[in-house]
Amino acid sequence: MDQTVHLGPLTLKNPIITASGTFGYGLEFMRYGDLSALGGICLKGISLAPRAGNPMPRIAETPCGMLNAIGLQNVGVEKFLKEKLPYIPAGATLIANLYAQTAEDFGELAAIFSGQDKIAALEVNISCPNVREGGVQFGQDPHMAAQVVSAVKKRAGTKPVMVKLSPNVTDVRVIAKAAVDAGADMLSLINTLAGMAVDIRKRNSRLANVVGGLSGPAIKPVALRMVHQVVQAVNVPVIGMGGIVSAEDVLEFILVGAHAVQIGTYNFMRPDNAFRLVEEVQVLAESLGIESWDDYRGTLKV
Amino acid sequence: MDQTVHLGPLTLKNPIITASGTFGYGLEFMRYGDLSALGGICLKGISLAPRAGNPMPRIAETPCGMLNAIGLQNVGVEKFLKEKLPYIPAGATLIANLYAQTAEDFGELAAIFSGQDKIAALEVNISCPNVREGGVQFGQDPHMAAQVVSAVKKRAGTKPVMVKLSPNVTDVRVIAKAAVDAGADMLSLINTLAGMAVDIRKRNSRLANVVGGLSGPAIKPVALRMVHQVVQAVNVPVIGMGGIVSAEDVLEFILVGAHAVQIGTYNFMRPDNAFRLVEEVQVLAESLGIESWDDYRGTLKV
Amino acid sequence: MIDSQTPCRDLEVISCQPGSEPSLINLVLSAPGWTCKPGQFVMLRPAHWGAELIWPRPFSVCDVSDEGLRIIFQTVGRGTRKLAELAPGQKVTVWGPLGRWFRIDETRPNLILAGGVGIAPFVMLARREKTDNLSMLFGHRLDLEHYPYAEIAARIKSEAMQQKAVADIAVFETVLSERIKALAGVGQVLACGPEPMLKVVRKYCLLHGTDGQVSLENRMGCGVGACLGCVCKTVAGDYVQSCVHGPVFDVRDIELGE
Amino acid sequence: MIDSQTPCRDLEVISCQPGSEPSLINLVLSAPGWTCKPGQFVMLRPAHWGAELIWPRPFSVCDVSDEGLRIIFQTVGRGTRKLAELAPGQKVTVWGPLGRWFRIDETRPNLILAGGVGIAPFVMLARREKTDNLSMLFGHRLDLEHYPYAEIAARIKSEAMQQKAVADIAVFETVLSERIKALAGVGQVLACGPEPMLKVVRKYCLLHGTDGQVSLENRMGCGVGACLGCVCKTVAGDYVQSCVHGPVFDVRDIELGE
Ligand SMILES: Cc1cc2nc3c(=O)[nH]c(=O)nc-3n(C[C@H](O)[C@H](O)[C@H](O)COP(=O)(O)OP(=O)(O)OC[C@H]3O[C@@H](n4cnc5c(N)ncnc54)[C@H](O)[C@@H]3O)c2cc1C
Ligand SMILES: Cc1cc2nc3c(=O)[nH]c(=O)nc-3n(C[C@H](O)[C@H](O)[C@H](O)COP(=O)(O)OP(=O)(O)OC[C@H]3O[C@@H](n4cnc5c(N)ncnc54)[C@H](O)[C@@H]3O)c2cc1C
Ligand SMILES: Cc1cc2nc3c(=O)[nH]c(=O)nc-3n(C[C@H](O)[C@H](O)[C@H](O)COP(=O)(O)O)c2cc1C
Ligand SMILES: Cc1cc2nc3c(=O)[nH]c(=O)nc-3n(C[C@H](O)[C@H](O)[C@H](O)COP(=O)(O)O)c2cc1C
Ligand code: FES
Ligand code: FES
Repeated sequence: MDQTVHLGPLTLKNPIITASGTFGYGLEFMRYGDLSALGGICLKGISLAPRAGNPMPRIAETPCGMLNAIGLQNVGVEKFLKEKLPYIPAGATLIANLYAQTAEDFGELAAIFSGQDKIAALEVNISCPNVREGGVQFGQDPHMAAQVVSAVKKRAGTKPVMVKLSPNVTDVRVIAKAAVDAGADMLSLINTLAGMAVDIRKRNSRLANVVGGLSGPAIKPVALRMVHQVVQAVNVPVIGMGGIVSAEDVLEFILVGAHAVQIGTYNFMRPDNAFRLVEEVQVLAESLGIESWDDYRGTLKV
Repeated sequence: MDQTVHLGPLTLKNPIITASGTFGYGLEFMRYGDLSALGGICLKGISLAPRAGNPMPRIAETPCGMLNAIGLQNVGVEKFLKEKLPYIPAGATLIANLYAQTAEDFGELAAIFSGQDKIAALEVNISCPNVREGGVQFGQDPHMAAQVVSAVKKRAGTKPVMVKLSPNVTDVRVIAKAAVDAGADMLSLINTLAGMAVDIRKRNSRLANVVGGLSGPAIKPVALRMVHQVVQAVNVPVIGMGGIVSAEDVLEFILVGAHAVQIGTYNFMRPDNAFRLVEEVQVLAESLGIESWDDYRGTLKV
Repeated sequence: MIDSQTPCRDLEVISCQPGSEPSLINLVLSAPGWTCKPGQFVMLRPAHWGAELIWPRPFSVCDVSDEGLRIIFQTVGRGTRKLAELAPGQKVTVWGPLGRWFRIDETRPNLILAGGVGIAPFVMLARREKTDNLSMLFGHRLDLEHYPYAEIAARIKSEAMQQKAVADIAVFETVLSERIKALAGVGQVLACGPEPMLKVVRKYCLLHGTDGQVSLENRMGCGVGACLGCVCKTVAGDYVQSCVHGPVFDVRDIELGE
Repeated sequence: MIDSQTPCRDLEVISCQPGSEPSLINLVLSAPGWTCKPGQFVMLRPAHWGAELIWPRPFSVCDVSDEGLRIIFQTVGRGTRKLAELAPGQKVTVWGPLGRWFRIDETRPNLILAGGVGIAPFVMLARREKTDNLSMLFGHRLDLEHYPYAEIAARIKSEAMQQKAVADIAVFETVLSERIKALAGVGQVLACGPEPMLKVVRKYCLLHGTDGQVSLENRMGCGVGACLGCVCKTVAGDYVQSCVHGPVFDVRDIELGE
């Protein structure tokens, strides 16, 4: 089976994309597999200026999941372009993940990346629960979401723009539609669910930031439901994620209508998991007699 | 340590309440423990007329959790009063869980229960994700939530009213405040997170209702975060729930500020779990040197 | 109908052995201190299972005595695969006996219709019932020696038919239909096996007017009537918990979907 | 500084044995086909762990050779308690060797400061280094025979101090301070142990101006630099991944909270 997928203006070798914040700048995983064998790589969230991130502790393990409150630590766009991007081998399909605190800064970042040949698409993170400004505020309000998306689209040149949605909302379709109306070429979801973990003996939070983002298999049912809802509500390709840890999980998201998926926490469980998944999905799809993703996608009987 | 807790007008022997829909009418568990040893029992959701519930399949197992779409199957209030209530042994603290599709019907139910001596309090379920009308619609809109709460309060007589909140909202504090302003004596949260599970081979949902409610340890981080937020936002007692499966978990909710907790899915894992928990919490609290819940509650350092 | 012997107990694994066919496991737990009727079941959850798999799993009591509680199960999914790894000495939480049982009518012929691992509850039945009015027709996929067939055949008149291919299933269905027809008005059938087989049994019982009881294997969350996840639709249109009102039902009382 | 030998391997458990003190486990896995430097670590996750515990767990390489990969660990929580149940033949996914190592300076005295199970990485060091310029001070809570102390003491000058009560810890701190002071300008210390001990070591190194390296045990999500969950604050105010830039750091480069 040919695993190629067409996401509007973006074509991927296969539907397996590594999720932002879980695969570093790709470089960290070069020893564990061939980056160009992946459908794509969403890079760690990048802001205009470098960000130190939140104080420690930043991660906590929870039942079938984890909380993180990294706070978008990153080297800043300038250093990224100088010290990271050149070392990522050609052949990998790179998606820049943008974070800013104002619509203007989002636009500025888009403009910078629009000129980068090595970047195949932009993912706009309006859904990070771990930063005080920007982040999920944009993702919880359709007007603010639309503003950010417009600002990015205006300056993204020919780069396809993917908007990453937050699950921490009453109706994800409302934000999805606002993003699409504002020009999003595709949507990705879900980002993490806001959560907490505490220590009953020390009487403090297990995260210095108190609140963090929940990811991993625990959230898969919520993710599947939201992807299902969004696919019905919009006419652009949807990239599903949240708790994927097997080839079955990948097919579940495609079954409800996703064009591609992102793999997050699973990369931590074993660093070559994303590479293995490309092959496992191939085997599973063939064993089910699937001849192309177009035939299988969205065929859930409801 | 004396585990007594005062929830405004309601006093419980201990903070362990079994959650609605997971402990039947109490009767199902009489062989597994002494119902009067529990802090309280929230009965299965009851409506004016009997409800058949949703078609099968209604439940699916997910990583560290489960989905249910029971659809509030129940015998109706009349049959409940005649055929169930008289058989529940005196000494058990019973909380009726009310479900209706209009504010008026909620009021009607409240009026019926207000005259029942065996019922200690009312829990208003405005957060069920598995029914087409009423249910979570009320719980996602502050105005509708307030309407329901007012209608119930008007006719509840002297019965304390607990309002059960949905986690499927952008900001749970908004609904919490609306419920309290409308007269809620206390709040309970969280109900289940809307989720899905699908079968990649049969290409259908694992639930006939397609969408169901996610419960169990998977959701505990989300539940803790929301309880923490609501406790800061309102001045009435808060009853926390979501994924509790150990004495540690109980203390986590009390640490973030809950007065009491509810035990749901854990009752399925072993039918005497709620009874065992009362004792385990006693041992754990004493081992931590906690002298009363008032000393420990809400002492999280942030 | 409610049995009072159901507190939870932590029983010890005495043995847990795959047969020559590794997907069929014989599990023996220490004696639970109760007895039960054929068709009743237990809920079973290893004491130190984490929470990744939430629910206990239901299994028919294959036999129970002072020597222990015996279960025969097939590995079909995540839970049974983990159960198959149990080692002697490990603790398993068990509650039961639960549910309603097969009711024998000693005055008339009782024909057991067992399919695959659905043979389990009849081991106890064959050991206990002295009546000549009891016989069994067993449909099976794996070779006969993998099932406790010989134990039953040593005590009651038994017959086995193997289904290796789809065509064999059609043949089995024909035989089922004939046997059920032959008992119309004169006897009853007691069936336990995969759902498609139970549907066939119910269909012919209703068609020929034969009395029949079927044991359902609905997915269960709690086993005690609380979760309402295991319900079966009655002909009256109600949903009743199969863990309490079943798992054994009269074919006339229930619907079996399609 | 990046080592190229780190693909994931599924190694087989050769033995997994609690000592006479059940909380200390000796784990030997089949030879990984690589070697490493003392202070480097591996990430370890049993191949058939479910997802209830998400992360792999980091452990110092105690020793590695053709005979296998040896780990010594303490059961402190859910993960290590499950690891302690590993049985011979089971598969464990291992990636490594990871991180930076202890750098010995053969021209000057090198004093190892090991606390409890923090002794692990020094087994390999003592076996490999031929220098007389190496000695060890070992602080421990359990009796000495539970740790691989004798193996090390057979090769390098070693000394042990037991801390059973809080008062003993104060005494140990005083000794640490004296030894660190004595090495100021003339040697260095290499420390691995519980965080409070490392803070003390760092404090006296900075106070007396002694060179020192400490191995941090920050909670890790991935071990490869991707999750940014294990970061350590540098004196420059940056957060750097301790799995890549550590776990062994120069005391002068980092802050340790407080
Ligand atoms: C009263 C009663 C008596 C029984 N007696 C016996 C007996 O004596 N012997 C016996 O062998 N069995 C018996 N069963 C059946 C037995 O309980 C089931 O086979 C068992 O519970 C399956 O558990 P599992 O975890 O292995 O399978 P699961 O993983 O729960 O799934 C079983 C099947 O459903 C599918 N499935 C459903 N949901 C999911 C999901 N979310 N993810 C993945 N797969 C899913 C799987 O594909 C698999 O084929 C009995 C059942 C009942 C109700
Ligand atoms: C580079 C490096 C090398 C190491 N080398 C060794 C070694 O050689 N030998 C060795 O024994 N150890 C070593 N460690 C430490 C070892 O990795 C940890 O002890 C281990 O990961 C603990 O796992 P656990 O699952 O047992 O504990 P966890 O359950 O993860 O928790 C450990 C402690 O944290 C608390 N905790 C934190 N979060 C939670 C939560 N959400 N729920 C409950 N409790 C929580 C627990 O109370 C417990 O005391 C090393 C660590 C590093 C980073
Ligand atoms: C440690 C960590 C860091 C993350 N950082 C980012 C980020 O920088 N930008 C972003 O859009 N999402 C970030 N995410 C969210 C993931 O990309 C993904 O949406 C989420 O983890 C759900 O997928 P999963 O369950 O497969 O992990 C991060 C997640 C984790 C666990
Ligand atoms: C099978 C099932 C049925 C439920 N029925 C009800 C109900 O009738 N009314 C209600 O308010 N909540 C109902 N709930 C929600 C629980 O009371 C509880 O809010 C939720 O399960 C979260 O807690 P837990 O994680 O401890 O299970 C139900 C939950 C389950 C699992
Ligand atoms: S299994 Fe829960 S009601 Fe039957
Ligand atoms: S453990 Fe993930 S970055 Fe170090």
